[in-house]
Amino acid sequence: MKLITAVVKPHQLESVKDALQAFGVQGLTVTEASGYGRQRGHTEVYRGAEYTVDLVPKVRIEVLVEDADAEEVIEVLVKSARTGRIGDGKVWSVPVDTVVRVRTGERGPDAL
Amino acid sequence: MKLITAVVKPHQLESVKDALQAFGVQGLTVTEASGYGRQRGHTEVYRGAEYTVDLVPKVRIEVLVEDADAEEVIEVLVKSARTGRIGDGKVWSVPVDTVVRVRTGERGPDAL
Amino acid sequence: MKLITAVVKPHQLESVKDALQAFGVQGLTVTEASGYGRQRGHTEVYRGAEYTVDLVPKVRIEVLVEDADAEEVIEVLVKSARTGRIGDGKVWSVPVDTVVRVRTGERGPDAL
Amino acid sequence: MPDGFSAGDTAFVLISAALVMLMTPGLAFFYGGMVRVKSTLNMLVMSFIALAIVSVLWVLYGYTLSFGKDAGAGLIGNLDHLGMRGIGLNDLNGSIPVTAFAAFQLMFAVITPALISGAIADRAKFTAWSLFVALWVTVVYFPVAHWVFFSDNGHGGWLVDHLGVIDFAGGTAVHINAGVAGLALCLVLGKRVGFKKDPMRPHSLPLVMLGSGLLWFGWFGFNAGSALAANGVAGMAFMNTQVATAAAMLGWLAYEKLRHGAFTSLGAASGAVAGLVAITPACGSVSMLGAIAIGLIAGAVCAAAISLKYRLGFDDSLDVVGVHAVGGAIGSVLIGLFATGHVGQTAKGLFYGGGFSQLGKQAIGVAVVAVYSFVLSWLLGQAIQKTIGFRVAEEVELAGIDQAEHAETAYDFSAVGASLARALSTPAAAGTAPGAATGGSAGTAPGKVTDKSSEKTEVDAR
Amino acid sequence: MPDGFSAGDTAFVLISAALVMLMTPGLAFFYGGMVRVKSTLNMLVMSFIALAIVSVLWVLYGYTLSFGKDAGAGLIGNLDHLGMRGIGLNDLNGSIPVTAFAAFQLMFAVITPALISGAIADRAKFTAWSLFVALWVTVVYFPVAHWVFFSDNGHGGWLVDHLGVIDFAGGTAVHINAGVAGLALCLVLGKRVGFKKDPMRPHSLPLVMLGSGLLWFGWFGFNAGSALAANGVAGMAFMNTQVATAAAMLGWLAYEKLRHGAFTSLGAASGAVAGLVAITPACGSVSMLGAIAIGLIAGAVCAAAISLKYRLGFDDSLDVVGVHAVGGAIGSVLIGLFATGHVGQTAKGLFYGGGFSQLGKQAIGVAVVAVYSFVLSWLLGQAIQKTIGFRVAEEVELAGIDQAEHAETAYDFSAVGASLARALSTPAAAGTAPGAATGGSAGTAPGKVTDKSSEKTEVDAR
Amino acid sequence: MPDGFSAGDTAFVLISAALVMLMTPGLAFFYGGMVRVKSTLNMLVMSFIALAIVSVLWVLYGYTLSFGKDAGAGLIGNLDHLGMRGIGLNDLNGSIPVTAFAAFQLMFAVITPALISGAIADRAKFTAWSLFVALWVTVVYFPVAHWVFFSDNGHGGWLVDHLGVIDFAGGTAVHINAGVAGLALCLVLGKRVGFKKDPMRPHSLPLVMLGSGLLWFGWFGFNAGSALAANGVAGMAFMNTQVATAAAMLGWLAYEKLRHGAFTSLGAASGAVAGLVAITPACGSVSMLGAIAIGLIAGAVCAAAISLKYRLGFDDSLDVVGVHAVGGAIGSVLIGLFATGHVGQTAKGLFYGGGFSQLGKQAIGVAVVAVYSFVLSWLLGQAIQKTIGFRVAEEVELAGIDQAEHAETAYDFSAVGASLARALSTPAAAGTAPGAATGGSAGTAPGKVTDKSSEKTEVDAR
Ligand SMILES: Nc1ncnc2c1ncn2[C@@H]1O[C@H](COP(=O)(O)OP(=O)(O)O)[C@@H](O)[C@H]1O
Ligand SMILES: Nc1ncnc2c1ncn2[C@@H]1O[C@H](COP(=O)(O)OP(=O)(O)O)[C@@H](O)[C@H]1O
Ligand SMILES: Nc1ncnc2c1ncn2[C@@H]1O[C@H](COP(=O)(O)OP(=O)(O)O)[C@@H](O)[C@H]1O
Repeated sequence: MKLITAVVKPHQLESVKDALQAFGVQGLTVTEASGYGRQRGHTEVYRGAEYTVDLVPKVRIEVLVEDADAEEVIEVLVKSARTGRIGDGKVWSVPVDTVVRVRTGERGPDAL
Repeated sequence: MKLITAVVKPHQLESVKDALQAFGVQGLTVTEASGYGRQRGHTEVYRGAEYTVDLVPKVRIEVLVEDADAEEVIEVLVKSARTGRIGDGKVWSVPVDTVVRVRTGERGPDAL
Repeated sequence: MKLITAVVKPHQLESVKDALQAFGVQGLTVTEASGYGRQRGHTEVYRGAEYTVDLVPKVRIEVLVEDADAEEVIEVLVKSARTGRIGDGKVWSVPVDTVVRVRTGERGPDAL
Repeated sequence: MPDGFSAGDTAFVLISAALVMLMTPGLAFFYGGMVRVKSTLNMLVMSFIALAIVSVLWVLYGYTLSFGKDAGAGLIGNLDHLGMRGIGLNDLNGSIPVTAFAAFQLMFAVITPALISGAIADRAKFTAWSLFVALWVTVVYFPVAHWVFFSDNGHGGWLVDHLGVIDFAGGTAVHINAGVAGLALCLVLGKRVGFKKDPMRPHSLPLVMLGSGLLWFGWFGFNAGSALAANGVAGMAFMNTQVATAAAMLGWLAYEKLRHGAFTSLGAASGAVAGLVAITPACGSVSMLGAIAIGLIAGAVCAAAISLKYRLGFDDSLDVVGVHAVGGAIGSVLIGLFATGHVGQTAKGLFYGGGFSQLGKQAIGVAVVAVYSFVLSWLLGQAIQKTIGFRVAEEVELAGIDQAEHAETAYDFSAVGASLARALSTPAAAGTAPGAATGGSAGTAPGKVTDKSSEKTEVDAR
Repeated sequence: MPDGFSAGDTAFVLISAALVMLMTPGLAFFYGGMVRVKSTLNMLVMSFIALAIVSVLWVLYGYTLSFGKDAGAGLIGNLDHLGMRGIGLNDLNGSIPVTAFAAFQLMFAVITPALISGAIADRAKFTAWSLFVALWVTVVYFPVAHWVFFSDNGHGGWLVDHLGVIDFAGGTAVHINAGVAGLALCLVLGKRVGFKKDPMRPHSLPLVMLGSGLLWFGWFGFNAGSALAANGVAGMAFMNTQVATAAAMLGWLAYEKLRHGAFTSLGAASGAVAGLVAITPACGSVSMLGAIAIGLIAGAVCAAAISLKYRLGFDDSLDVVGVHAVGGAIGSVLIGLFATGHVGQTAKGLFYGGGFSQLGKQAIGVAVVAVYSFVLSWLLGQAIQKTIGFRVAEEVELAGIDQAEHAETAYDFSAVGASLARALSTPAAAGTAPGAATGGSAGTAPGKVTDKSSEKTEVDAR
Repeated sequence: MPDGFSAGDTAFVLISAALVMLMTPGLAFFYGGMVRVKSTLNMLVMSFIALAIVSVLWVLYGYTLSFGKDAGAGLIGNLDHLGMRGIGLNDLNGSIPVTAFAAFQLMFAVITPALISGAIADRAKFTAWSLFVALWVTVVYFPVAHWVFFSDNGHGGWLVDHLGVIDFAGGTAVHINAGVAGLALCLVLGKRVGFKKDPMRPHSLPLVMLGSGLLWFGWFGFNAGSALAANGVAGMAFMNTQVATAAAMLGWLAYEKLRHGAFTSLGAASGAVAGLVAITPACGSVSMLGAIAIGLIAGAVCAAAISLKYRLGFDDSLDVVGVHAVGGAIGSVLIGLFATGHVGQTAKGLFYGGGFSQLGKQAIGVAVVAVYSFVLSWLLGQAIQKTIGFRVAEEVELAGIDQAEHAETAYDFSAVGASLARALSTPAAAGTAPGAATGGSAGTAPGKVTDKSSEKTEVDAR
């Protein structure tokens, strides 16, 4: 199995969720994150002092999938997250040894 | 070494923490997350409009362990996190190349 | 490629960011986390009751790097995050199958 | 306006009524900040609903039960003013219009039940609470207000006019009354899941401080306004309120520092409230030095008293007993010691040569109100619990009462914003709901309707 | 002070003016809590800027346009008091100094445009909004206030003095006026990105509750203060305000429970505001039972009315139309039914034997103000949109207007604190900025300046 | 009540006192929102403790030092009213009870030291601060209040009665006094770790806006209330307060837009406060157009002045110097230009034909208070720093002063709630603490006690 992680723009979360569901992925885990990359941040002003906030809000999405689905899920993620502007983020995939569904104790692909 | 990640119900965190400590794991890292799975979300009402909030709050727990302990730690996690209801979450394990303790620079199992 | 994750003290984030940038890493993803380890927590008092808050705030930094850079980036992370006190945190590295840049669809090292 | 009318006094009492009104939202924030984030809104609404229910009942029958001519024996007012009939625009109560007096007193009737809610935080059904408020003011507050506040040349309420209990602004009728009712209710409802084990720390101490700030501010209306005139007594009551509150904050903080090693912001806020409570009955009869003494004592004693719940095992969640019952009793009884005879009342306390007489009266007043309130509140609570149920399901309590009872969550700070939720149905789409008088175009329903069917057999109580 | 002066009335009106002033920040919080976190500050500042702009214009020419002697036909005041000239320290308006009256009325002029802002949340350029406020009070509010509030023995404003419309505290001039202007503006600006699709749920309901609490409190100044004297009428207006608000909260909650299955905190807050709006014109002419009836009706009807926007497809973001236009109209028209003839005014409503006469006048008053406000507001909005632009770019709206328009974010709760941002330049470093009269030491610039050149071709709109 | 008494004036002053009291919590929120989340509570409590300490000291000896008969030379009051002795219930000060006057003036004595706290945010030991407040009001505020506010037919305080300085509501005694003390203290304590490098951006701008709203509201009591009567002067002071504040908000925002390219919400809030400060001394002596001028100037100048700290390198964390010292000086000096001679005072400014005389007096008043306050505050600060220590350890500052000094954290929004912490000991379990009068059952201790022994040699300062 694979763990696919996507760091994307917050506004794309809904489109990503919809695309994954359409593909057949039934679960995912989301964390709020912030990212630093080429897109740089923005300037804020407080009482006569300017600051640059260089970490831009992102969401970090994790999906566990079967090996066979990994490539396609990556495609789905990339497409549904893309806006074409800088800051669109990254998707990566990591090998997973085992997955357990807590409720039932099922293991491996059955646990997804 | 392995990195074991568990996404569980927030209320189970304390029980998980206690169980891990009893087992002998001395450290862990926790992130607030939200999850989308079979458990679905809930409905909220604001000024005459209803919404479904389909991401349910979860905590995401990471534990670095020696290879030899991995299976047992997974067992401990699954057991202490289980309530038997949907939404109980997932536990998965990923291979780790190396671990460093920042304070001392120790490497590998010593760094845990 | 490798995914290097560092859990460090919040105050070290800026120094880590600077060090990574000096090294040539152009992006990273940050999540707020809390950690439980040897450093223990602190006591809070509310209306005549004392509590120990044992999860201490941390930041969790993720950096995707080429295999060749992994060791050096780990060094940079460890050095720039170190204060020498307990609670300094951990750095670990995990193998990555593939990375995609969402904006362009580029793959592998080019996507970093 | 008729003779005896004073525009200055009227201005003072009307503005004071507005200040007292603000205390109920203030209380809502004070309590709301103290609960965990998942029951914030429930806590807020428990106070706001008291504003709604009690105001309407007051006009319908509350005013006349409390301040109608005594129906006999000093126990209850007659029904002359049902629906506020017979109250002319220019009728006076002392030097102010009756309407102004009614408005001022209404605000007391509102905040008293609201105070109770802190004892049963996180776990009361909202409809059950609303019903309780309506019943409780009817059978507890309105009569007790008559006993204590309706003075009518010896033919008014029995505590004030027959027994001679001094309660300038409501130590018995408001604070002991509410505090003891809180005790009764938290016994009826039982302890929260996790009591004594989970920290349940305040989710927003700035909200608590805001609440205490607004309470303090509004309390000048409560106490000084109780002079019902802008005069020297009001001035003295005002000063006494300020300095007792100040002293109580110091008393609480000192206790806390000695006992737990830290000066907390929650202690500062709580100490101030304890002082406000304690000086309420006394502010019209003691000197400023006496007020300082009362404040110091109340601050330290209440700080100690709130730990009783851990010892005795009742879950008075936000310390209504420890602060309002105890603080109210301290203030009421200390009048028996500190009344100078030269402020608003002539009766003297023990320290001013008045002997034990006033002290005894005060003790009786405290005891009578406490017993009456406890018994009636417990019976009402039980009746509701046994019929429609007062306490929510454990699952609801764990998941958070805001979601289950109010279909809302207090905050959404996520930058993710819109994406974490999706429109289920907008009102136009919900056109088929029962009782909806929607016109034709329900077909234009725009909201996405998520698939609720498959597998949704259980709810995720987290 | 001259004869006829009353210190009591003056105290009452001055404090009332302070209460009404507080309503504008209260409104800011009420609205500010309701928007998503990314436009919180913009929402707050839209109200605060009204305080700034209108106060200055009031002194320059607003007061004289509204309350200067009628220039003829009851349409507008003359220019006798430009810059407040000719107003002596001890000149009276009734029993109070003219300065006190001017202060009180100023606060009405401030909050009325602020009310409009809720209709165009999240998407209005701040400079365009500021310009709109200045123009709108000039061509809409000041004249309408003259029509409705300037009574001068039959030679004042035409609605009050010629037609005989009853509007005790501003149902037409304030609420219908603002509500209808809100409708016009949200039509000009168009719907928010995601309207009907994204939830856009309130980011902080406690902030909303705080706002509603402060509004309620301040409204006693608004309504009772409109008696311009601390007397029986003020007392009655005060009581009516309280009970109508209470009843409206109940009405709204009941509707909501039947329709959506839950009592929400936002419903409680909104119901209260609807009640306050509806009783505003009526509080000086109805009985307390009448006030309860008006409140119940307003609460339920406004709760239903806010869904109109989904049916008809206009994005009145925070329901200014559904609450203020509808609520104001309900209250104004119901006077025609419920006016007793015995409170502050002698005209009787239908239910009190007055026939349809007053009802007709009220309806005309409502219609006239609504039409005038709609047309002028729409024209002003269009003029601004066509010239400097009223609406922000879609990218800005998505990323959040706070950042783009105010260079700020509302909250920073991260423990990470300092580390998430870095000093770009401190003022000393910015010494080369235009207009900066910096002395020599610009070289001591301490801030780190990040590299803004490379690749920064686009902005990350998230 | 005796002859000369006015219920209207008493109502006005008492309610004004309540408004001024609310300013201190308002200030707490204004400051509290501006600091980073980790020092929120400390900032709030620094203001609240001033309420506690100063109120008690006022009764004990503060009132008599400030407003007791002059002890000679206009420098200090005598000790006739130690413990408020000799003040009868019906004694008058002008037309109001002495108690009402004492209450009103007390609130000024409370807020003045609280204002100072903003200069030393994030880094002052709470006990050291408390001690400083007690000492500072004693040796600085009480005397200066006597100089400026105690007018007694030429035999009162030297600034007001001998020199003829005009300070209607406290530009010198309150704002310059506090602002300059803030400068002294922040020099004594030194810069925060990260000053000029870390952004230290406000953790909650809505809280800042709430604070500024409450300050603005309360300031009507401060300024108009200073007329000590509900009359034309009060009305004029009220209007001047409103319009100067409005103009100052515009002035600040305009400066900010030109200089930094954005209208910020913090600028709006800060501008309003700058205007309130500047009009404080002047509101009883200038026309409304004069008030607008003063406001505009103060807003723009203060907006520029706050950057001084970066140039000169003192860490006046929340700009107490830039807003209160500078704003207070602007308002005090501009009286010398704008005093009309027709409002509350007869002295005329330069622009109204009064020549340079009043201008000179005003300048002397400003200088005298500034020098006195700076020297004494610096000495007190040094004395505390050298003895018990004023500044916290760097570790504490980094980790957050709330945790170390108050054992609390401001917010807990986590859904995780209970799970992130665990009960260490409930009061019953802590039965062995020193001074605890616990009864027998300490053995029933319910809290889990975590293992604190192993390896806990250091604290994680993050
Ligand atoms: N090397 C990296 N490691 C981890 N996360 C990264 C890395 N580079 C970028 N990111 C994440 O991707 C987001 C977008 O990066 P950016 O460089 O702006 O995107 P783009 O791919 O469009 O150039 C960043 O905010 C960050 O969260
Ligand atoms: N495929 C997945 N990838 C990542 N996380 C998942 C996945 N499926 C479920 N989860 C996580 O597990 C949580 C519980 O999922 P759910 O399907 O309700 O549990 P159950 O295993 O009881 O059916 C979700 O909220 C989500 O955080
Ligand atoms: N086994 C572990 N798995 C995951 N995270 C850990 C583990 N041990 C420690 N950590 C993380 O590292 C942080 C620092 O741990 P601690 O034991 O205090 O550090 P040190 O390495 O200085 O002894 C913890 O707060 C936690 O977030």
